[in-house]
Amino acid sequence: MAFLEVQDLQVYFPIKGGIFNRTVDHIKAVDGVSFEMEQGKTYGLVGESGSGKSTTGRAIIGLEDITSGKILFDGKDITDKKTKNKAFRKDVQMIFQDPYSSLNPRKRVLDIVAEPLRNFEKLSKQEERKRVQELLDIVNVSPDSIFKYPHEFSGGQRQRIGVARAIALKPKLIIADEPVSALDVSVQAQVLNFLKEIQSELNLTYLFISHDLGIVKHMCDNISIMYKGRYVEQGSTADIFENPQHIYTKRLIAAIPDIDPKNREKQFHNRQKVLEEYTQSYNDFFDQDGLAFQLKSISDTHRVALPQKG
Amino acid sequence: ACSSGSDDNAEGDGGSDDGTEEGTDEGEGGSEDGIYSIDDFPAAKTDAGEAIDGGTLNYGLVNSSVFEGILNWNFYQGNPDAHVIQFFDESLLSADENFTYTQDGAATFETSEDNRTFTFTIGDNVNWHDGEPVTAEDWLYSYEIIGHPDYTGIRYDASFRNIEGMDEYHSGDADTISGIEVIDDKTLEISYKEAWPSLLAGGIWAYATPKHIFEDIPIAEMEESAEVRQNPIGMGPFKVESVVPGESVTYTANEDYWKGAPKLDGVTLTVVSPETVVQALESGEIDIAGGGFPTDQYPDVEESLTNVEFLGVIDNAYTYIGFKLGHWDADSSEVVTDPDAKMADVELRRAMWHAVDNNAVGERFYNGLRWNATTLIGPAYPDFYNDEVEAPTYDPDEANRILDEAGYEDVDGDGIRENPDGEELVINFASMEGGDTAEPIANYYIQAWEAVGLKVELLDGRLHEFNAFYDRVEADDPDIDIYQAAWSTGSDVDPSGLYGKEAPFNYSRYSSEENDRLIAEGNSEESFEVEHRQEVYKEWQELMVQDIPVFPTVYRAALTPVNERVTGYSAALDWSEWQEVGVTQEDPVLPE
Amino acid sequence: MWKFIVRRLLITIPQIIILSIIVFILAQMMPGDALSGLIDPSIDPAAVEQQRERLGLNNPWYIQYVDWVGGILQGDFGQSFRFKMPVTELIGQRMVNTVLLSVVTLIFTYLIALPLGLISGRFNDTLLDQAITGYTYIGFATPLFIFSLFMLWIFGYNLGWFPTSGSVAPGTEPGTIAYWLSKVYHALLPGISIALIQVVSTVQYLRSEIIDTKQKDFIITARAKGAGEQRVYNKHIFRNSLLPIAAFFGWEITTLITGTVFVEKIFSYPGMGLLFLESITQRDFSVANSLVLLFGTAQIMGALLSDIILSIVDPRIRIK
Amino acid sequence: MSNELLKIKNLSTSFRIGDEYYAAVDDVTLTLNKNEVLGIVGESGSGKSALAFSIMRLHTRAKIEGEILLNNQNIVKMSTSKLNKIRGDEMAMIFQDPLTALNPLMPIGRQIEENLFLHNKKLGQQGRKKRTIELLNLVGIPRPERVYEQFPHELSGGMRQRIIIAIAIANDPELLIADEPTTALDVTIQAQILDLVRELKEKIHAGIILITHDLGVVAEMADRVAVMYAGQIVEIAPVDKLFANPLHPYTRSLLNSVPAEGQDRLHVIQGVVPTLKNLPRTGCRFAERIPWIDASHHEEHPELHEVESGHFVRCTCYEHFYFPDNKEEQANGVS
Amino acid sequence: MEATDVKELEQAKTPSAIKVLLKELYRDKLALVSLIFLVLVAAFVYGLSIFLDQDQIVTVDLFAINEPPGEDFILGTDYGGRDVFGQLIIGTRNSLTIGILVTLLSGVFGIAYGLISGYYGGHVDNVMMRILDFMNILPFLFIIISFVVIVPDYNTITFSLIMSAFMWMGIARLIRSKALQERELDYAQASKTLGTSNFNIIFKQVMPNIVSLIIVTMTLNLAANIGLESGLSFLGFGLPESTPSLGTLISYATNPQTLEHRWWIWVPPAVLILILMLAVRNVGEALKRAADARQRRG
Ligand SMILES: Nc1ncnc2c1ncn2[C@@H]1O[C@H](COP(=O)(O)OP(=O)(O)OP(=O)(O)O)[C@@H](O)[C@H]1O
Ligand SMILES: Nc1ncnc2c1ncn2[C@@H]1O[C@H](COP(=O)(O)OP(=O)(O)OP(=O)(O)O)[C@@H](O)[C@H]1O
Ligand SMILES: [Mg+2]
Ligand SMILES: [Mg+2]
Repeated sequence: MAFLEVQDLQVYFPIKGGIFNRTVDHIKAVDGVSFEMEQGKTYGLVGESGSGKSTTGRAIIGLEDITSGKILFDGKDITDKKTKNKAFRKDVQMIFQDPYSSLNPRKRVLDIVAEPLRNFEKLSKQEERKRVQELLDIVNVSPDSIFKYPHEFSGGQRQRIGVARAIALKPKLIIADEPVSALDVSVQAQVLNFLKEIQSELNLTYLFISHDLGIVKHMCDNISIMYKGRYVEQGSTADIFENPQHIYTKRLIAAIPDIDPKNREKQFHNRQKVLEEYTQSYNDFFDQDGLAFQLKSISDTHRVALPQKG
Repeated sequence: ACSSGSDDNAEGDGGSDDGTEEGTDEGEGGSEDGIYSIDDFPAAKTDAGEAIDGGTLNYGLVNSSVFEGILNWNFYQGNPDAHVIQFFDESLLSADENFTYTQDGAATFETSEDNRTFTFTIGDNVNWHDGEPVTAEDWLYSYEIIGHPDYTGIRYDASFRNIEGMDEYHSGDADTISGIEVIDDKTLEISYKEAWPSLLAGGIWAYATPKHIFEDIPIAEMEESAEVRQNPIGMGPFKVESVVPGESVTYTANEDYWKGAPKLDGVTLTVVSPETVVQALESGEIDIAGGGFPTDQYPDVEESLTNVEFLGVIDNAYTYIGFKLGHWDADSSEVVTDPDAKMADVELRRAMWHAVDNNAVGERFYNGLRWNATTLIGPAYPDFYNDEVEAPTYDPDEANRILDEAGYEDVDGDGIRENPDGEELVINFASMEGGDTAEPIANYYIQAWEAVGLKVELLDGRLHEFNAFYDRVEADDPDIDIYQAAWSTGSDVDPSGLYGKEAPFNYSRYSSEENDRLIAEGNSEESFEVEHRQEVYKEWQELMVQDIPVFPTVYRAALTPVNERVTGYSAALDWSEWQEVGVTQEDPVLPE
Repeated sequence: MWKFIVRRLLITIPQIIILSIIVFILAQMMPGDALSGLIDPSIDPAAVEQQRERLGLNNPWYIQYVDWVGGILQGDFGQSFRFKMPVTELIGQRMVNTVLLSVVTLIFTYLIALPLGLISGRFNDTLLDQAITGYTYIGFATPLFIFSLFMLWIFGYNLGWFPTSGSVAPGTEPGTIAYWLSKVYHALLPGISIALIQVVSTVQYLRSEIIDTKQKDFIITARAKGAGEQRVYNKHIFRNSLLPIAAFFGWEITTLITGTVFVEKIFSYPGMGLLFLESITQRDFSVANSLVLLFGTAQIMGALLSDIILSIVDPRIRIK
Repeated sequence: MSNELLKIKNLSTSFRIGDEYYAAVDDVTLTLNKNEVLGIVGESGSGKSALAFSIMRLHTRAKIEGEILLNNQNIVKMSTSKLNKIRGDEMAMIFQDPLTALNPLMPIGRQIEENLFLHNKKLGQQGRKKRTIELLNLVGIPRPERVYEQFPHELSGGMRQRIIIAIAIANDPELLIADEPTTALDVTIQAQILDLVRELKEKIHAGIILITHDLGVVAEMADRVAVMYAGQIVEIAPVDKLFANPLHPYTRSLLNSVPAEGQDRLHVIQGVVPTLKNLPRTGCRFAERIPWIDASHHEEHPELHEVESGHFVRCTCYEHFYFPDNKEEQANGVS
Repeated sequence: MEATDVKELEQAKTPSAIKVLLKELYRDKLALVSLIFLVLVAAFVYGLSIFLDQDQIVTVDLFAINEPPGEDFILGTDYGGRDVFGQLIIGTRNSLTIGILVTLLSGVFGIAYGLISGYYGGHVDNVMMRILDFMNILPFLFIIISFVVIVPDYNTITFSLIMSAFMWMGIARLIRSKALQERELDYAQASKTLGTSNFNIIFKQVMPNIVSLIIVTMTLNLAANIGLESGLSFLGFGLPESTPSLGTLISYATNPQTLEHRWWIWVPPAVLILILMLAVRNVGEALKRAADARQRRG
């Protein structure tokens, strides 16, 4: 049984209009997404801005209302907001993109990290402080800093404090929504290393959302490519990078700048080629509305939204 | 009840558009020279010199708000409107200083033997502004309007109901009023059911309505018509030239006026607020400040306004303290006096009268322009005023003595007297907002009563807004034991409208057989004999000082500042000789 | 756009209905009625009672309300109890004055606000700016009524430059040029008084808006194009800062309504504010109710106007 | 000298904090040739934008010392009117944030035309419009006539960035400064924009300064690369030499923190970039972040040393630098 | 443990909004002077009014009417022979009390309203905003005037309540728009995923972040409310004379003779109210600058 199972998830946002400001249309932020996750693995979710990555993650954790579809966690249906009970809240946590806004600037580190503890466990002041210090120790932030405020930390440190908060309740699944894209390259490395470390220690599962394919490749076991609310391709990291099937995936990969200046020309031509292919076969890969088709398995691990004809 | 019609509309004191109550301050408080007396003021201004030919007079109507603009005697409600109308329309009958009709008016009258039928003859030279003669039909028409079921005004009262056939006309059962007969173009005969002396004191509706103008307007719509509001005509000394609604009116002389052409070319009437009237006088913007100059401003401006002469008359009004002695029975429409009322003990009331120093109030708050009052028919009615009445005077010792004697003693030693049964006595006092002095005066009285050991508390701890005050006083709110108010008494001395058993305005709810008798007697046939009437009312005044359902506190002076260039003007309440008013120079006199 | 306006107008309807009910109930709760002021021994209480009956003042409030609303639906706001004339006509007379006063005030407000705001925003933290800011501080702190009293005294009485009361010189023929000139002349001093006090919020708003805009990235873009200082200000900063001010216009109406009450009272200027005060004290409820309704509607319309103006001048706000 | 477009000598740009000035750009010397792309990389706060703004003289309240010679005219000392003639004409800038760099209340067409109007008075209204449409075509905007009338908010981020580029190249500038032109954009759009810049370079032969913190972008675009740290240039070299043989510890650390094939742990630079106020002003500014390197290896007054032709590096510490935990791996930093 | 507890307390204060604002105030000399002035006035007025007997001050003295300032009466007397200085003290106290009370009442309600509306958003917000819109279109001056006539028992408390009922909308709207922004910030979202209750998020997480905004707005509102009180009193819809306020004292100046000849009655309160409002505003503006500066902090 899958650890987390998402079935045909749809999240629509209403567009208001008309004389009575009724809902006249919907933004289909997530439009029929299904996937499964196993414990202890990292799942990458890649796509261009606005493709619905964050919405997917937020829908799972319950920050967004689900229009239709089903989410099963440990076999239990947690689709509805009300069914997201305490146990679930403990088991699923989130890391946010912006280390500056995700920590309440008016709270001390102690209060920030202890927030989940206070919600779920009745601890004495001393116990609580001890736990927080342990957590800070795990994320390599000096346990002395519990009385400091977020603005006294660097971006990387803050992001790690955010992680400490997320792991305080020993969750099973962490949804990381672009956890490093606001950070400088050197600091990124710090956080990424660290996420990997605690994953093995705590047997965590990540849903790792990013638009940086380089990082996703570095981090993930499995990658899904999203486009306009739908999955266009899904597979192991090797599947995606070595054997991309969907034209959009190909284009995405071609767009990554190569760090070696010697490949410059090759890379440029490759990109032109892919772009040409993309324009040519666009109509084969997308329907009239420019949306991807249903995913089809082409191997055990690899599924692609190929046209109906195959 | 009394009827009205001259420019002295009588209204509850402190009414919201009443300027006379506002503010009193003075510079050199306490010094003797800060005190004035009504006797120092002339009533008329005649000595300014020779009037020039023509000229325009600027009449300032002192009022804190606009005039409503219902410019017709039959319909007007507010006092300011009456001021506007007086220039262009007037009563067919004139009155003397006691408000009794004389034979010098535009119409003369004869009375039948039984005093129930009056025959009026309108002078031949009395014409409307448009040249049409004023006819008996026109006079009758006024009655037909006021008596009509569709009539929208408030003039229909007992003096109308007293006319033969008026009830039938009013209920719509008759098309004409049987008691009023047009004898010929200029002669009108009115028959009354009962003969009342009041009829002769302003009790007859003596205003004609130009029928040829109003004939085609349904009575229900007259009030709104342009003929009332925009271009009214009358038979007075001036014609209306233009009206700026609420703000100003310009008049031109009516050369055809029956008393002769006015000396002035015209008059401009503007509303000036009491706050700015002094400046308007000083700058010559207005020549006369009529309608209630705020007397409390006088001490401050007396010296600086050298271009102005102040005329003064005794106002037909008094302020009083009322004691709640019963309640109004709506079913029988009469007063029911309650012998167990908190204030039922007349000794208590008398002591309270002794306890207050009204002369001091008049001197300190009004610089002597208000003064101690003694009776309920004031000096404004020289024929009826009983100056011999022995009213209680300021004498705290006497007050204490009376209270001690009557058993109001301080049993528990807290300095406050208990009632004869030894129970706590707290008297609730209601007073109205109105001008700056209202609150200190109310407080003064409370303090004065406290000085003789009576605990008086201001109702709700505050003054009450005009409407709220009368709402509660009228409803005999049990929370009110005593109250301070004022009456303006109109043209007739008959006190029945205010103190009669059937008078809703009898707010103290006092009644007694003696009172009923005297009031009835005062307006009976015998009282057509003036001496008799005087006797009766003098007796009544004595009764009031004995029974003290209310006690008057102060009488008041009405001041009218007039520019030095004005001549022929009088502030007397019965005066209406506008055609005689002139100016001695083209431009107003300015202060040196 | 039209849909938006229609929708806003539709929302307005229930608001006005509730407002009218509240206003009506408030009026009913006040002690006394239009006729209770007639405490006059020369008037027969029976006649007053009769009139009260005729005016329907004795009916329960909901019947009065229904009558009143029924009338309004037919464009009839009833009769003024006090003036004995149709409320529409009465308010019509006063409205001319208040509208004139408002127009004068608005003109002066903008005449003063724009230069001051622009100067103080552009040269912020200079001596000139500090002077202007100082003025706005004092303006904020000065209650309008104190200031108006002061203005009346100086310019009306002591210097005699302006009329001290009323809305028009007596005897001027309505409709003539002299008449309108006189009306404007009468509105001038009260108008300027309100403007001088009210202007400060606009000045401050404009100032901070300009200082804000000055730091925007697109200003740097403009500079990078080689646009000179003058051009940057005229084409980019002022233009962009003035837009919100344009939208202010509608809101200005709200503050104006409040401002005119004080000023009309002090200058004895017969406008709607003064009429309201008197109607309340004299319990002329048909007038008072209609006025509150009118002011409420004006306020709604002002807000709507602001939104519409904003959507016209600001391409980012598209009203659907 | 022929080929030299821009020469910056000992440039220092200081900001006032409290009562004192602190140099955000500290004694920078650089040259840029015609038709050359100079990449500038460095961590956030290292002074890249401050440098770019100094060249355009767009700072309103900064103290600028040194010389900036554009075609031998010193921008630092130039009169404002002269400066306004040059800005937008000889030199132009592409800004980082396409969302805020356009006037929200002005139609696109007018914003581009403004630049034409300011520097090309002869053109006339018709001419300007024609040229604007041409420019829109050039930067790859579909249906330019329509966009001409539109307002910024109606366009996507990528489109807006193209508009900003169109404004910048309107008068065929000789110097084009692009301050992180793609940071706010998606990868695919970034690729498009970069390709566009490359194309434009061919067409208008401008010298380009490309500021970025993405090493991949530099690798793809630049001819030469300058690495900035704490207001100074710590290494400058032709692009292939820099990537093949990075010398300065900071450059090496930076390259090592980017995920690459077969790397399980990424390199982490200790500590944080100091704030402007707390910048070390003496000695090697990177020293505090590589504490395991003996202090004696740093120069007292670090200079740029030319290691091979065109390859300069600051401070001698590079000779002794190694990565602490995986010393043996240091050789294959990037290879 | 003792030691750390002390430390904890110290630490707790470090960047608290109030401290930062105070620090900023300290830098702005004008605002500092204003604040000291306000504190002194408040202390003086509240302190002295303990010793002053209100009943005695409003006692009418027939023989001391309109006395100019002199030995007996520092600021003379009014037309009731009442000590103006005493009235000024009590009037200032009453005006301040009303101002503060209205600010607090309307502030607390407005803040709660705005926070709830903004935080929940959606339908809740929609309904709450419609109500607020409706309150906004009420011509409040007119309604207040009507109210004041109706309410029989009319004192500082009821008057403040009536005023507050119409003064909370501005702050509610402001706080709401701020709350709408705050709730989208990751820290609020994070709290949700951590299982924190909405109530706690609103009042323990979001609210502390808008404290400086709240303080600033309340301060500026205080100035406006003091002004409004005196305006209403001036129109004759304020407190009764037995509860003097600055507005009632100034309204004596509507009597032209008082205006011209008896400056001691109305000039001191007029000047005092001007300075008070100026001072409150100075403080408010300084706080506003401080709050802005904080927001700029990266
Ligand atoms: N609360 C909302 N209301 C309306 N539309 C929304 C809302 N949240 C997201 N959307 C829309 O849903 C779509 C998907 O948004 P989402 O944030 O999931 O994209 P994303 O892939 O995470 O993009 P990014 O990389 O920019 O974070 C977008 O078109 C966005 O505009
Ligand atoms: N106007 C200014 N006033 C004061 N300090 C400033 C100003 N502009 C920049 N700084 C400071 O100067 C230093 C360099 O800033 P700069 O913007 O040049 O960095 P950057 O390298 O462009 O960083 P990023 O990658 O974040 O854009 C930073 O410490 C910054 O805080
Ligand atoms: Mg996202
Ligand atoms: Mg930068």
